[in-house]
Amino acid sequence: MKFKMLTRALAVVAVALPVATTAAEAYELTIPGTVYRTGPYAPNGIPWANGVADYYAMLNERDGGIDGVKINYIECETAYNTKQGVECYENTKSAGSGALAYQPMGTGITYQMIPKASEDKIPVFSMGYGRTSAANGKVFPYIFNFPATYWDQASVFVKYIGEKEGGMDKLKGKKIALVYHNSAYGKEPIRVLEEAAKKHGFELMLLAVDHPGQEQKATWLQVRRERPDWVMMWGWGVMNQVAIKEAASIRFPMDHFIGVWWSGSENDVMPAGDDANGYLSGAFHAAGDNFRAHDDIKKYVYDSGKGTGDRDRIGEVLYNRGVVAAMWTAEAIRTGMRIHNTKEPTGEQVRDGFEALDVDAKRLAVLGLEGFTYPVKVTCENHQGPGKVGLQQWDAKAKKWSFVTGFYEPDDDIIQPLIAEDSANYAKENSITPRSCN
Amino acid sequence: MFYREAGQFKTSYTADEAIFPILQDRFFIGAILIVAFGVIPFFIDDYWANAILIHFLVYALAALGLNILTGYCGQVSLGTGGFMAVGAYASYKLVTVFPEMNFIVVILMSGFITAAVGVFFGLPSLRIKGFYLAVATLAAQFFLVWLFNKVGWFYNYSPTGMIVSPPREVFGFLVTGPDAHPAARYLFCLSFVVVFAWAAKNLVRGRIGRNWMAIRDMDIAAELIGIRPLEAKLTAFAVSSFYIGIAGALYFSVWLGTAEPTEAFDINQSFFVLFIVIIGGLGSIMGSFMGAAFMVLLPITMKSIMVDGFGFAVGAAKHAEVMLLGSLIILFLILEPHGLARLWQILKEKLRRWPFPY
Amino acid sequence: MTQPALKRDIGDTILAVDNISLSFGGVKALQNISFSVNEHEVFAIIGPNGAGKSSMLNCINGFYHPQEGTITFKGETRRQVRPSVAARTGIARTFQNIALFKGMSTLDNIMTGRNTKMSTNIFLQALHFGPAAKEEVEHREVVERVIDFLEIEAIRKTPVGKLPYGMQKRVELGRALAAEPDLLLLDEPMAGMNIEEKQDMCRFILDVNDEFGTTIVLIEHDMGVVMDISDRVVVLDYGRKLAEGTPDEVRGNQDVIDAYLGVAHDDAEA
Amino acid sequence: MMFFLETVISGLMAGVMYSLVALGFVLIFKASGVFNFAQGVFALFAGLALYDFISMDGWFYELFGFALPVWLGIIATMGVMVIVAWLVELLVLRHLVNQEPIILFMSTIGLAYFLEGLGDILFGSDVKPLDVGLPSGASDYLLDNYNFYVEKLEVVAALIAAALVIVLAIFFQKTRIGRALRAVADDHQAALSVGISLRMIWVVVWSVSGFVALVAGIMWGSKSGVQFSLSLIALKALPVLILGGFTSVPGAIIGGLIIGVGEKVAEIYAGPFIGGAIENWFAYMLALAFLLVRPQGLFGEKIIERV
Repeated sequence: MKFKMLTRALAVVAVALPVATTAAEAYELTIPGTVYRTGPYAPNGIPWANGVADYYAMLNERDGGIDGVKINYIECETAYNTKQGVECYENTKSAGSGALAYQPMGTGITYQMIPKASEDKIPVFSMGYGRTSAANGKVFPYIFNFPATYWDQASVFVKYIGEKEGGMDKLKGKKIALVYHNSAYGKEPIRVLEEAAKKHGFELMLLAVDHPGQEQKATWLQVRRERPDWVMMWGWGVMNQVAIKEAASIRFPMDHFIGVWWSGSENDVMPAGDDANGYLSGAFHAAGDNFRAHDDIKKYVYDSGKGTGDRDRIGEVLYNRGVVAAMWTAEAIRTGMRIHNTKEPTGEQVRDGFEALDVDAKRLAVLGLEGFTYPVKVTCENHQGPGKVGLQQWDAKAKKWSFVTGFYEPDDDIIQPLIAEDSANYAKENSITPRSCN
Repeated sequence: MFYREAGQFKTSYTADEAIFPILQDRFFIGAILIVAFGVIPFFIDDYWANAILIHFLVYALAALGLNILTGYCGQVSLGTGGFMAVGAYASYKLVTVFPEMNFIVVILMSGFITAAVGVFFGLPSLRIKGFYLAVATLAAQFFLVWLFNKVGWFYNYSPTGMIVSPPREVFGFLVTGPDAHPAARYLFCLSFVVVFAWAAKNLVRGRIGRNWMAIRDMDIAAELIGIRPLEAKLTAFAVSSFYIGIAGALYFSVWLGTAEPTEAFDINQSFFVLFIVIIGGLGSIMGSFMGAAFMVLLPITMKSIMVDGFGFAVGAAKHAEVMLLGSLIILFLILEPHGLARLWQILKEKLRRWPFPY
Repeated sequence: MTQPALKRDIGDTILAVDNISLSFGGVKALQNISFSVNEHEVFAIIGPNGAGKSSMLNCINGFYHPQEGTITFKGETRRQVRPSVAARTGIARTFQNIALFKGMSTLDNIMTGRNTKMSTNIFLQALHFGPAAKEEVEHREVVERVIDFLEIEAIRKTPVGKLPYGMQKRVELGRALAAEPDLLLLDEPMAGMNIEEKQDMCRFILDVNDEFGTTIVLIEHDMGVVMDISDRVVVLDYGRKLAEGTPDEVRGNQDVIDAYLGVAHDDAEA
Repeated sequence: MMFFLETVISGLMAGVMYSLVALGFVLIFKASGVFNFAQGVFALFAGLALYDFISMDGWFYELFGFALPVWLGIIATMGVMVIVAWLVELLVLRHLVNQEPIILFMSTIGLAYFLEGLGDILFGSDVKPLDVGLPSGASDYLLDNYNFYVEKLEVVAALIAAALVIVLAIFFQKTRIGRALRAVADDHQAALSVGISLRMIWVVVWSVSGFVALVAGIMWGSKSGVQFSLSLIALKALPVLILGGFTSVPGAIIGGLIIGVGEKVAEIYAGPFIGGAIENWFAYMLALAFLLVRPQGLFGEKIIERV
């Protein structure tokens, strides 16, 4: 496999040289992807980037792009580093016929892009990550973070716990711990969980883990001492693997341990082996490769040797996250093109496409992703979509993630005021007048 | 042939002590300044400003600061990232608490606040030396980042701890925020860098600079001839932190616009600035600029060549780039351990003698 | 030297060492040493290796703090003094193993000798403006006089690390002179030099003494030199004082002869 | 009380894991005066190579159609590390003899970059679950009978670290090469003048620290899978290093134990009151506090100042 990859890389060098110089001037839908295939978070970044790249490649091969217009997907390596993200953004924003949408992949990079892309009128699709209050489309006209944010997710976890305990009123007096990556990303759910703790009367225990998180003895000893009823985790990279192992070591029940959707991939549970059995994580799309879209990826992309990753890793959780991100982006572009009736859309028109995005079950079926995720509808005010989150569970024997719940609605009583407050702060600090959506 | 000082006689000590005693050097620097101030602003775009020029200027300034401490005073520090964070958070607090404050004052104040913090963390240097001190400064690095990450007051209690730089004007031109014109932001940074590079040069050729270098070269002898180690080391920490603080403030407010302590000011930042200083040349003002150019531009150039030129896959290109960078660092150290500044000097020597080899 | 030489005029006691004892752990480096040095005198400390000569100098300028005894300089008695304070009160020195600042030029090295006399603050210096620039030039003039005096004009801008040994010794003397000290401590100023270099150095030492009237305390192994140039000599051996007096008196002292000829112990050297 | 004991023991165990990394730094610093920043990357590289030899999806399997048994894989990896040491001497150190410490330090950073890139290109960036048959999880016996929690892997690590120190001690005291190493550590010039080949010594000492890196790589790799983050454990070793002294093997061990216990106790007992995640800076502050009392570290050679 590796020999093949190496020879292929060499072949690409040899072939790409003349191709690059003779690139046609024809309009292409330029979509940059700021990916990270290197650095400490590469194990997570690679499958994700592969999913995105493969889906676009499949659209190009199968349909000749979006509505017949070819997609020009440009990867730019950031190593999950904001500074390199800046370079990538500036480098790609006017590439080809001009960037149509960004998927920043990374909290820091998203924050960095938010003001710039808004200024440059290029939509940013930070799918479920980045600045949660960007859900307020009035203040953040170019930023989209559907289908659900970290805040939605935190509130859904609380709901799930309540359900398992036998009702939300049973949460009173319970102890829930949050083990989080000590960064902007990891701190995101704290506000919501604090509100929820007040509302439902449970006790919240906060345990920060510093990057990279190879050593978590102190954290898990505290869990062992305090014996929380449930543990949630907002982890990333090596932190996930170590946390799951440590939790197993202190015999914390895995089915009371819920990870955010970035703590719920195959990478995270594999090193713990059988001990990880029963571990839960949030999700808004399915795992596995038994969808028609995946078949098409294999058929149109991998069979002709154009795949970016290993064929047998298609369908992993993070790969599918890349696929779903690419799918929604493509659908938004398609919507924008149809609204404005153009084959050469601009960033602004694609933004309109995002705001009119409506990928329902029927559309999913057409795309070959029936049941892959839930229907999403985005509007001018609401950029976070339905905000629904389900829970998946790891089966260590079958080495498979599968859904154990349906999709829960988030607790908007808590979340909406917070979004309003935070986006109002942003608007005030940056002298933005919220636009009207009527 | 063209680069010689023969015939240029100094008639006063003042002339002899000028920053650029040789006429050709003055022309050269003058030309660079004219291009930097008079030409580039008309051609600058977002890419050049954000990806290259401001990026370069910020790091050149930080490297100047570290070079004062490490190159001139001989105190190795790995706390640069932490001190940049102090500058960044100071500027953030100042602009949000005193929205009316002139932005130049904000930046300068951030520098002074950082200087105070730097002096505090410089105190152990009176007892601890060499690599021990270097690792001890990591205590500052980790503690400061933790502090800014944990204490809500510093980030105005935003839910994630991210800070975002609000738009501010200088002389009627926006210099921060997304609407600021790249030329305005570039010129703002450039002015700071030029003024402070000049000030640094003045410092290192005067009494204070000699005190620093004496401490660096032989601290005991320095003390025996009457130099107070306390004063010399702490002024070095103060001045160095002042520069680094300003670099941090510009880094956050003008360049990136947002920052998060654990990523923007992590330990890699400290190492990166140290690399710049060593590659550029310890104890050289010019070297700080050359090192910054090397470390900032080289990866971008290599990336452009490999990805845009040869169509490498981005991941493989990044790996190759990291390998190449590593090899180049080693190669440069073998060729000239005293950095690019020394190479430049040797080149000038050669030029001076050209066309005669001796 | 073309300038008219000052008349040397031995004055009152400028430095009095009183009952100094110094030990490192169990090793007694100095035991109950007392002597005094008069103003404008050339005073030599001699003795075999390990006699405690350098330790004595280190006590005088505050690098070592003796456990017992006092040192009186210019009428001020102190037991523990910081080296930098000693330097500021007018004690300058050179070192047995050259202690120049290798990365700096000859000029800068000698300028450091003036640093204790400069006073403009950091902000003026950063701007190199007004008083700061003026001060720099004033002190530069003094330093240039020292450079003239030591005949090292040609190496003014050379980094001292690149200079030959003899020259480095000379620059080190220059750095000490630039401080315009009242008391100059020279630790083996002629060690490792050839005859010509030694002659030069002797000339400089005597000229300094003559012209500036600087009191000099020196350590030297070359007996010929010591006997020629010093006014008085103190002899140390194993941390104790053997004798004190004019060169002639010391030369005739039996203890000193024994120590040097190895009667008492055979590891001594001349 | 029981819990405090658990904390202390976990701290000691974590400390041993840090010591394993610090040990590699000390060996190289002692013998060649180089502060080897690449030590963490060495551990990563060794882990990657080992995984490659013993797993079914590496180059080795691809080339020969079978994977090596663990013990053979360890030997083969050791071979790789010796080659790396030899290349480092040949291509880097040889050309930087007599340079200042900071230049040598910088060159090892270049080396770290190079090996990072090379490791990624050769072995890929995925998480590689390393299983060399070390036990994992808590000790069931203690947990069931005494409700006392000790991690088995860490007990093994402690035993291995102890064995490693004994082996190193024997190596340094009893073998000819070991004596030569000590001679070089004491005085380069003198060692050269009695006919010890500095180059050979450097290759040997870098190989030995490559071996230590391999052990560290196995331990940490078993804990979290072999992945890029492994190279960052070097940062955990630095406070251990300054606390113990750059030149002392026992210092690396004792320093590790002090740091390990100190940071765990601080995190668990003080952390919750000031926001948590204080481990990292606390370790450095602890080391700093020690340094203020003993500037050369706990066991470092005393710095004698003279003129």
